[in-house]
Amino acid sequence: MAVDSLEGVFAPERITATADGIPTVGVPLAELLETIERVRGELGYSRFVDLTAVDRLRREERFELVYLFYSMTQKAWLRVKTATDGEAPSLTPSVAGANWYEREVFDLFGISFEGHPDLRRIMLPDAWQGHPLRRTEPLGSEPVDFTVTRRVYGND
Amino acid sequence: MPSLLIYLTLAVLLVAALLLVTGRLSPRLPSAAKNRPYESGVSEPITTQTRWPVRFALLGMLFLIFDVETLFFYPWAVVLRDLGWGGILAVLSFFVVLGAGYVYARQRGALEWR
Amino acid sequence: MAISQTDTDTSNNSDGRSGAPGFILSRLEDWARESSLWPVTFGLACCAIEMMAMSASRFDVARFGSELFRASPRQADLMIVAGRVSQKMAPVLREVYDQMPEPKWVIAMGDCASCSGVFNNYALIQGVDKIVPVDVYVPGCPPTPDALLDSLIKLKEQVAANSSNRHGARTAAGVGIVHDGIARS
Amino acid sequence: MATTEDRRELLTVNMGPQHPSTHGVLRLELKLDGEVVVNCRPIIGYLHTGIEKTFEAKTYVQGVVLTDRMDYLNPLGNNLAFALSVEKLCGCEIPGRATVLRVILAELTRLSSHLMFIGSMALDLGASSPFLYCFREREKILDFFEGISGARMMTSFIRPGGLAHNVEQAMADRISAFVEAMPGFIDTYEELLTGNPIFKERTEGIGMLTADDALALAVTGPTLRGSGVALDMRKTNPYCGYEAYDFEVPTGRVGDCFDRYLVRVAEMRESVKLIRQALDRLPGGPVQTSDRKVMPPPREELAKSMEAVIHHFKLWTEGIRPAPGEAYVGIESPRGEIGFYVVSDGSGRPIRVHERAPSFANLQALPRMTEGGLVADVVACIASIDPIMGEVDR
Repeated sequence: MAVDSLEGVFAPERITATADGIPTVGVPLAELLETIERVRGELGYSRFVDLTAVDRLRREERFELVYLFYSMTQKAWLRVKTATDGEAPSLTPSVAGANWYEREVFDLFGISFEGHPDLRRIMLPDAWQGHPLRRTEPLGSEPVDFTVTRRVYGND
Repeated sequence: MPSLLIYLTLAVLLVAALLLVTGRLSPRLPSAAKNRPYESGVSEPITTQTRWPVRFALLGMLFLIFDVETLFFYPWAVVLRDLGWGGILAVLSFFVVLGAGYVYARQRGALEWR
Repeated sequence: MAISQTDTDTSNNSDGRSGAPGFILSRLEDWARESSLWPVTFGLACCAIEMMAMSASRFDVARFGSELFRASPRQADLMIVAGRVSQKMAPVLREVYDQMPEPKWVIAMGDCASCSGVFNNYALIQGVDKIVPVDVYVPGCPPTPDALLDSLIKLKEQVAANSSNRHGARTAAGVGIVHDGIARS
Repeated sequence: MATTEDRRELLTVNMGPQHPSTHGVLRLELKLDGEVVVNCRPIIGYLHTGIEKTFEAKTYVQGVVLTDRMDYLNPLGNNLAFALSVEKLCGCEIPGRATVLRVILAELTRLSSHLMFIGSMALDLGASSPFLYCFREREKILDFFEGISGARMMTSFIRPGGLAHNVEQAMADRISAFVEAMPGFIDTYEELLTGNPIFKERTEGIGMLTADDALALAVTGPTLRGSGVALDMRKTNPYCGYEAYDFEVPTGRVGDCFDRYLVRVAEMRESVKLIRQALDRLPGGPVQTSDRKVMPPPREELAKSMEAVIHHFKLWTEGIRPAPGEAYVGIESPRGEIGFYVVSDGSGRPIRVHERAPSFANLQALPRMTEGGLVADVVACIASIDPIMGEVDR
């Protein structure tokens, strides 16, 4: 479904064209689940492909949740984006495939999905403090102890 | 008789040699980690003192019976020639009894796990 | 990062064998251990694929006696850390290492095990010698199977030298024969 | 399917991170009632390498090096996915020879990955000889990669804007000679396994996954095609000119472990056909785009023109600077739909790179397959999904 044919379904200012030609629909957080129902049901983008978050470092509504769906009939992707600060409704009750994706976003970004059956850390050890993929957190790299640095800067 | 004696002493000697060499060579350094059960690397062990389903005992017994049966094959194979028909019939009766038991167990689904 | 030096038990063989018979017995013992180092399957990431290629038919580690990759640490005396060690995997690696009987050796295969190479970030242990004493470091990402075989040969030379005095006393973390043969102090 | 009255004493077994048949550091917490698996809970994260965070500290060209290490059985496929996404962001065109070479390299990687699959699946189920046969062919493919790019596995050869350097015709001839012999080798694997009653006993009817369960769990690739859904990115959303090649998409009937195995073996034959067709139509010419914002100019041009020096300098200091925006191109890896969602803010470094890893979604289907089955069948189910923990944990 090309971007223009989405006009009839969504308000035009919400549809943005991206570099890869996948139609993208921006949705406020409150209408997220309802929009996804329409996207998966009525529009035919039934297959859940991917969920991730982008830390836009804005003052309010800092994180951007990016859902990706695929239509088996039209053989095309559709992206649903919403902005949130740390809370989001969980998709897992209706889409079983989103379970681990939401746990990963919770683990690495700290966005909690209420309604998720088993929201725990999935990647990092359970006792881990902080959410590394936030752009405010450092990469956590150690200074590498090359012999040349030791020779040049002395042994400290 | 001496051949049996030699055989037994050789066996004892071999076992003693093996135990002695490995015992002296391998260092003994017990540590807390080594005493813990090996749980594919996960350090907090899960108790294994739970009750086992009865099917395992059933399988154990069936295995024991047929293992003993195959144990008897070897001596019989050696003395088969001078056993004569009477002896062979006696041996066969043992197999017939066990065979019936096997067929019954299979009918009752003892070997099917699901 | 100061390298602490635990005292290596380099006195003569700790179980008191000395003199001609002791020498022959320990030579025999070293030869026996060195010719059949059984590695524990500790394949983590990409290096594990090259480790499997090493045990396949073309590079064939069986020629050096290490064909049997033991799954349980109880029957292994060599741990090849093949891959990157994450923070969540570190206690598991230490647990498996502790559960291996002495004498035991460790090969840090690849940059990720030696110094976490490409990934200098929060998620990885920067070099496995932070948690287990390492004997041979193998550079490469992933090292070719020949490089791994060469490191195995280097380890065998070290084992043949003094496998018996490896009773629990470990060389310091981070000290060991670097693959190019220079023993770093 | 936990039974209603759960009075039974369930034994919890850890098929832990260090286990010979979990294809890497996957940990399964199995609750057993005797031999029957009542509950299977995969625990992942033991190989979490923070690759997506490291991407944000690297430029686009440096990022290619990271993509090799995510799915380490499909390095060139990962490079291709990342390169396609970045090229969509920069909007640059790559020459015909590079596109066809990319198809050849991607299909060769698929062959080497499926060879590894057959070897490790047979090894998990106790047959050790197919492992040795498969690795014999896999070594030949790795020799090609070493000849082309210098590295056996981590080639970083497919980059945004084309390939690292050109591939001579002698190498293409050696590949076509190998491809002629490959169907014969696939027949030997089939003789070893497909007709083997023990192998069929261990895989037929085991780990059933229905089509709508698979679609609900976002499963893709051979694991989904084993359940009968013919979804292959090369057919449905062609990239790199796949629409011009003719090949079929094999699918399974029932969706058990044996079907998933058959789908992958049939896919290997399709890959061989694809490589043969690609070799026939391999055009000459350069393999790097002429767009100087993405690929540095060739050496000889540096001596002649000032712009080339400027382009060269800017590319090697700041790297590619795509316009602000985002891109996702889903392609077909040996494990399913893979794609890099790259978000750029116009600077030299991406602000977010997320890899849609097929094994991450496929592993979600593992509890559905194993619950109700025997413990020994868990091994067959893991092997039939063929997960790579490098891309699951990222």
